[in-house]
Amino acid sequence: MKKIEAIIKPFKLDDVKEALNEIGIKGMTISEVKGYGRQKGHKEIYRGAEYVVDFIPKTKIEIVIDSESVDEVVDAILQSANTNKIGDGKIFVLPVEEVIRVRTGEKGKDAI
Amino acid sequence: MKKIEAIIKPFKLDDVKEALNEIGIKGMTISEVKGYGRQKGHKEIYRGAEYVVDFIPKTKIEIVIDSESVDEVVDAILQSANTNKIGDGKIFVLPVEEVIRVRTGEKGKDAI
Amino acid sequence: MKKIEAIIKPFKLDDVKEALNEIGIKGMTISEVKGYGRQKGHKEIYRGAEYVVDFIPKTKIEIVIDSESVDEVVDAILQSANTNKIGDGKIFVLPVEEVIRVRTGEKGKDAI
Amino acid sequence: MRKTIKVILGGIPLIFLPQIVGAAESGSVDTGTTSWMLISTALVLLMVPGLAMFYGGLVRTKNVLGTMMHSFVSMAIIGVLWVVCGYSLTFGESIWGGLIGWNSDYFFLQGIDDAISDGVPEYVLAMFQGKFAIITPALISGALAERVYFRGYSLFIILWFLFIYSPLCHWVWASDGWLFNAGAAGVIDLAGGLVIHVSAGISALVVALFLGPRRGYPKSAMSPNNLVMTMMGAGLLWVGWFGFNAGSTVQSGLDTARALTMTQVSAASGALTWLIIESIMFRKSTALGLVSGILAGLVVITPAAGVVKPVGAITLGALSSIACYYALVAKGKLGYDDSLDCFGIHGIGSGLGVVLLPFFIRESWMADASAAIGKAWTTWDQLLVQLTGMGATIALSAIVSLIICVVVEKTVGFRLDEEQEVAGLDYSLHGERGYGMLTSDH
Amino acid sequence: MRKTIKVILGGIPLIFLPQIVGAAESGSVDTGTTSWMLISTALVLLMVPGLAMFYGGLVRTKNVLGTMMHSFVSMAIIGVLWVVCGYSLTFGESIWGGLIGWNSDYFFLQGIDDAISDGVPEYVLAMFQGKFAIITPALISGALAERVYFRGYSLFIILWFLFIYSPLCHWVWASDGWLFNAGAAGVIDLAGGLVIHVSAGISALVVALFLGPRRGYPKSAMSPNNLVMTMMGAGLLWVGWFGFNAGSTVQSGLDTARALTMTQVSAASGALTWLIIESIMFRKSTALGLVSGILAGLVVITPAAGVVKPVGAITLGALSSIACYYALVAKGKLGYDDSLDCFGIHGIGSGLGVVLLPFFIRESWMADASAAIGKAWTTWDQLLVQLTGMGATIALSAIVSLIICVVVEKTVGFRLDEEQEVAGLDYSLHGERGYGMLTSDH
Amino acid sequence: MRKTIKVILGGIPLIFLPQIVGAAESGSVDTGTTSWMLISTALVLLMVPGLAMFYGGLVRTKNVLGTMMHSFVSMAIIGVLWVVCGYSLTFGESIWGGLIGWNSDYFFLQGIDDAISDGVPEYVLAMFQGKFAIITPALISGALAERVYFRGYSLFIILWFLFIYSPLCHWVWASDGWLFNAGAAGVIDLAGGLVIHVSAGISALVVALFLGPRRGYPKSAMSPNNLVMTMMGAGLLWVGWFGFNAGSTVQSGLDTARALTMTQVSAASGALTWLIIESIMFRKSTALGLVSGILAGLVVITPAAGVVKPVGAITLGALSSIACYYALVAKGKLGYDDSLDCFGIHGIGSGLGVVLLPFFIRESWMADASAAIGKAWTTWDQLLVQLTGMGATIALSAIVSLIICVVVEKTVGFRLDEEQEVAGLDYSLHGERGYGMLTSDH
Ligand SMILES: Nc1ncnc2c1ncn2[C@@H]1O[C@H](COP(=O)(O)OP(=O)(O)O)[C@@H](O)[C@H]1O
Ligand SMILES: Nc1ncnc2c1ncn2[C@@H]1O[C@H](COP(=O)(O)OP(=O)(O)O)[C@@H](O)[C@H]1O
Ligand SMILES: Nc1ncnc2c1ncn2[C@@H]1O[C@H](COP(=O)(O)OP(=O)(O)O)[C@@H](O)[C@H]1O
Repeated sequence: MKKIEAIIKPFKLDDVKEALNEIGIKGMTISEVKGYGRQKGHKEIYRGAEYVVDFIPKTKIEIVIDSESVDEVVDAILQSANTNKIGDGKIFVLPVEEVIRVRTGEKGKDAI
Repeated sequence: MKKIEAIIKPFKLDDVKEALNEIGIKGMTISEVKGYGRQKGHKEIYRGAEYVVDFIPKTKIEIVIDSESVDEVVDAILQSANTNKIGDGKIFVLPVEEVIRVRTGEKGKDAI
Repeated sequence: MKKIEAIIKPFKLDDVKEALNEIGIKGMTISEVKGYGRQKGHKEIYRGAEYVVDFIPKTKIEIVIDSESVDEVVDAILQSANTNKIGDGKIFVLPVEEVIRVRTGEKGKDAI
Repeated sequence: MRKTIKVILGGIPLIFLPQIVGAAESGSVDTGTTSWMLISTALVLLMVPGLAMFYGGLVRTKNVLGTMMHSFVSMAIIGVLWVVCGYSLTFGESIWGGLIGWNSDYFFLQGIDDAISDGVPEYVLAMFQGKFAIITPALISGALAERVYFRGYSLFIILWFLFIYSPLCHWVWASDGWLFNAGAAGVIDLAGGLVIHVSAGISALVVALFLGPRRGYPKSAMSPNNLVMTMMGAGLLWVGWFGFNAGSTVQSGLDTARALTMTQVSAASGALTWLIIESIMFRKSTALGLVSGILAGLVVITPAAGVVKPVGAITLGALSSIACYYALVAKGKLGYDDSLDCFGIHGIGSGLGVVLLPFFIRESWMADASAAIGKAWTTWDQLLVQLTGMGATIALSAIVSLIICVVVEKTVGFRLDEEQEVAGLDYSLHGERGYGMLTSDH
Repeated sequence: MRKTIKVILGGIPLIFLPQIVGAAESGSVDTGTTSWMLISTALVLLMVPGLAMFYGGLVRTKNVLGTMMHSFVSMAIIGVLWVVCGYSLTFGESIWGGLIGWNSDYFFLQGIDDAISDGVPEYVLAMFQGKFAIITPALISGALAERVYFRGYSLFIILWFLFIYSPLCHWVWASDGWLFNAGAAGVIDLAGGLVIHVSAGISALVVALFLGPRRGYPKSAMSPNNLVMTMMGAGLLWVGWFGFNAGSTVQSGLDTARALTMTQVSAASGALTWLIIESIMFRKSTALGLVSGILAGLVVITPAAGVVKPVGAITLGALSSIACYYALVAKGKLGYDDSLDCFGIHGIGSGLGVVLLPFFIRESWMADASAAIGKAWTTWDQLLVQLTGMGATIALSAIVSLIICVVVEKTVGFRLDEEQEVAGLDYSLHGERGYGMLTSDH
Repeated sequence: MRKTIKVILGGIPLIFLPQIVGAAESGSVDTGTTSWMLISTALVLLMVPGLAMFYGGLVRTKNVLGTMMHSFVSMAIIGVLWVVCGYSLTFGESIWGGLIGWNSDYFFLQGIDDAISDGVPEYVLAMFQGKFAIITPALISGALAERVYFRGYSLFIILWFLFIYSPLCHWVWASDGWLFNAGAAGVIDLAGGLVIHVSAGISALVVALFLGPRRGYPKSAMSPNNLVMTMMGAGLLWVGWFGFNAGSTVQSGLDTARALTMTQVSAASGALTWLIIESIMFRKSTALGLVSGILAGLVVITPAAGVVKPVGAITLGALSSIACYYALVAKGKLGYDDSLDCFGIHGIGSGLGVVLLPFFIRESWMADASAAIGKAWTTWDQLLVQLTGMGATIALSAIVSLIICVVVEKTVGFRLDEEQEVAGLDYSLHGERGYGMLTSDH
């Protein structure tokens, strides 16, 4: 099994969620993060001074899936999260050794 | 070494923490996340309209442990986080290659 | 490729960011977490009673890098985040199987 | 100087002033009435942050400051404009066939430095009225929330103030205004059912239609960022409304007491009714529903607080909540995006009050009206006057708002471009964030 | 009409009214006094959002709106009920052997449309008193926070208002109330030490014991979600309390000035004392401690502000903070869950004021009392009167509250079921969230 | 007793009091004026939470409560001290060659229980003045934000109140104060341009230099944790300022109306000007800029509101925003850390008002001054008086503040140690957190 971690622009979340739904992904976990990268940080103004805030709000999506579905999921995210502007984010694929559903104790595929 | 990521219902955190303490787990990191899954989202009301909020508040617990302790930890979480209702959450086990303690630079088991 | 997860004291973030910049790390994602460990929790006072809050605010930094850079990055964090006090945090190294840049679809090293 | 006071008494010109002890002859000050008018001015000012909080809590986090700015900036812009020419345009003598007023003494308030009008320094009356002029454009900001340029909004409220508020206020509240003199005793509009809420509500609808919906509306849920603040704001609005309505009697006497009482009663009744509706519809009642009901009760009584009695106030409050509730439900179906329901609450609720108040008028008022005109003055007669006022208000607001929208869009720009809308007003237009909690401790 | 004014003057019936210039004969308005009573009414209204913020900040995030609703809904429910029958039940003539009042003129406030009572339109007095009736049940919500049905709470406050507040208010403040006429010059309770704070405090204790603790209490820390808002709320409460106490003199004169001064002084002294206690106990002093001290100072002076002098007010404020502090510590040991300490602060602090005030009374008051009764009236005599009032208040509140709790539980349900309590009031009962910050920008 | 009233009229001693109807002879109460002074007292109290919110929103999350405490604790400490000896030190008769005042009647306010001064109970005047004494030290907390011990701060404000505020207030506002009697009609300082804002501003600068910058300043961005709250606070400050300035006329009449009008106008003008500056500099204008402009407008008019006319008020408001804006920019370059800009806004803005007001004085005031002195009194003469006041204020504030800083540092400690500063005031000094949102639902 694999875990997909996608860092995307917050306002794209709805689109990504829908794209994932369409390919049958029914579970995911999201969190609010701040990103630092090529995308230039915000310029904020504070009483006559302008300063750069390096960290930009991003949304992180975590999805654990069957190894075979990885490409499909990655494609769905790529298409739905893309705005063609710097800062669109990254997708990371990590190995997962086991998945357990708390309610039933089911393991592996069945637990997803 | 392994990393256990458990997504649980927020109000179960205290119980899980205690269960983990009992089996000797002394370190963990938690964060606030939102989950999407089988559990139906909240219905919220806004001026005469009802709409569904898909993402439900969850707590994510991350624990890095020795490979041998995995089962014990998973069991402790399973028992303490279970309410027998949909949405109780998942446990993911991921491989970890190295652990370092910032203060001392210790590595591996000693660093946990 | 590897993913470095560092749990540090929040006020050290600026130093760590700078140290990483110096060794050429240009991308990272941070989030706000709460930690539980050896460091004793805060004592808070509430109307005549004192109670301990177990979970202490920490900042989590996630950096995905090329496998070769791991040691360099870990060292940079170790040096910049260290205050020599309990609670300075941990660094975890996890394997990453793939990285994709959303904007371009680039994969692997190029995507970082 | 008498003019001013008559002017402002708008809704209640026939009530027994002699009853008041110590009401001073022109030229000397009644400290008690002055005290109440001073504090009423402060109370209406309190409504500006109150409104900023109310609206600010309802938008998404990325727009919270920008939305609050819409209320606050009116204090800056209209606050200055009022002194420069506003008081003159509204309360000056009729010019251009009564279309608007002008009095060069009022230009920069130069000529009223020593003026005392029925016991109250005219400065106070001018400032009290100025607060009304400040808050009215800010109400409209509910309709255009989360999607306009700050410069566009600023230009909009300037034009709106000059070309809608000023004439309308002159018609309804100036002693030589045509609506002030319509029928036996003028159109009844104590504290601005027409001048403030209907005009803002109608303009809101026009603006919402002109701008089109926020991107993503209604598909994505646009959850309030801080309902807690919305509730705080509602609390301040209720408190401020006492100054708004009871201050509009320009007394500290029986009429004032009546206006305050009806305001309180209608607000409570509106709140209770909304809760009941919701608990029937959803088996739950909401905090936003409660405060919406408070508002519905407050706007409906605004024109009427000087002339109805408690039973009337309770009834009006309840009817207003019902009407506003269904207006909001209808909005959902019609699909236009009056984002924070300025039309649905201020327009509908206060419009209802303007039209229904003839049916609840205190008998003594009708008797005085009949006496004044020398023949029986009926509810239906007054209804006709009210409907005339309503028609004029709607026509003026709708037509001129549309023109203003076009002008703003073509000059400085009104509707925000997509990228900035997505990033949010706070960052895009103001270079700030409302809450810096997440990383502020680093 | 004189009745009403005498009624409300409750705590200070002997003070030199003639001193006031311009106090009008019955039938004409004193604009100055009316102005102050109008604004006092607005100030007491401000306490409702103030209380909502104070309490709302102390609960957990998931209950913030539900807790604020507990204060706001009282504005809706009691706000209407007061007009329907509340004013009559409290300030009508004694019926049923003085158990309660009734005056059909007061039903829907129908008969007071023109009434002027000692220079103030009676509507204002009725509204001022109505605010007290609104805020009192809301105080109790501190004891039942985070664990009751909204419908249960609503029914509770209706019954509580009808069967506890109304009789008690009649006894203490109606001119024919038995406690108003006890002893030489009645029980001293300027602004509701008994009627408001002790009654709410005792009922709070009963309710807390009846409901049992919140799940997890006291094991889990139930940290305040927003102490910042609690501080804001405390600020508004302090401001509003000036209307509460100084307005209760129904004057704009010397007594008013005294009441305002003692209120200010006692609050400052209470705050300072609490800080000192904490810095001795913990070597730290807290924001919540500071505002708790403000409250302790305010509640203790509420019955007493009309009769004590500054040194007395400072002393009372300090003693109240000490007493309340230890009451809260004791709660921790006894283990009942008066969640936001309505009993520990309102009950204890204000009860202390009721009982201790005889020792700090202004000499002139005692002299007048002696003159009125025709023999020396001592501190101990007055203490007895105060204790009588206290006993009656405690007995009524405790017994009837218990009955009401049982009735509410058996009918619509009072204590929330476990699942809903765990999910929080905001989601379970209101379908809302207080703060939508986390994902609101998506 | 006349003294007090003359005293407080400070800025406007020559204005036609007789104009007011019903102003009572000494010994009887004018209910209208009393009403306004009561409510003004409440309004100035409202500024304390307003300031706490304004400042509290600007610091980092970890210091939000500690910063709010700085305002609130002044209510506790100075609130008590004022009653004990403050009123006596300021408004007692000159002792020690006029350095300060003393009147043993004022000790614990013992001797004023029945006093009525020109129609207003002296208690009210004492409380009104007490609020000024409370808020002034709190202003300085903007300069030392996020880096002092709470005990150090507490000692600081005690000493500051005793050794700077008290003498200065006596000089400027006591009827036998030397600045009150300087020139033809005294230094003009209606509501505390010198006594409050310049003194606080200069002391702020000294304290900021003494303490040194916060760790990390200016390298790290220290973003406001809650600009939304800062805006709310600004709203409350504006409202409260009406009591501050218009209450300082100790009337409810023409001067009051003038003061209120100029306050409103200057604030609006300041806000508008700041927005314009920012939109020129950054092509954006900010919420913080808007509220900073409001403050700039308010502080500049504070000394002047009694003597200028609307055009003057607009001009002063605009000039103040320009001056303050550049003062803040200069701070950035000079590198001292007056964290929340107490000097840059209160010191600069209000200092400007003190110095520029002679150029905008109402002609009638100058005529009266000339009449009083028996020869022509010119703008330049008054300017000299104003500059004298300014010099005295700066000298006293600067020198004594420095001494106090040293004393505090050497005794209880002033500057926080590094570890505690890093952890934040809220946890380190108060054992609390402002917002518990993140994990509060567990
Ligand atoms: N090496 C990295 N490790 C972890 N997160 C990263 C890394 N590089 C970028 N990110 C995340 O991806 C986001 C987008 O990256 P950025 O470089 O700004 O744009 P792009 O991906 O379009 O080149 C960043 O804000 C950050 O959250
Ligand atoms: N495939 C997944 N990847 C990541 N997180 C998931 C996944 N499926 C579920 N989750 C997380 O687990 C939570 C519970 O899942 P849900 O399907 O609602 O209930 P259950 O686990 O009881 O079947 C979700 O809210 C989400 O946070
Ligand atoms: N086993 C673990 N798994 C995950 N996170 C941990 C673990 N142990 C510690 N942490 C994180 O590291 C932080 C610091 O750990 P702590 O034991 O307090 O200090 P130190 O690392 O200096 O010994 C904790 O607050 C927690 O966030």
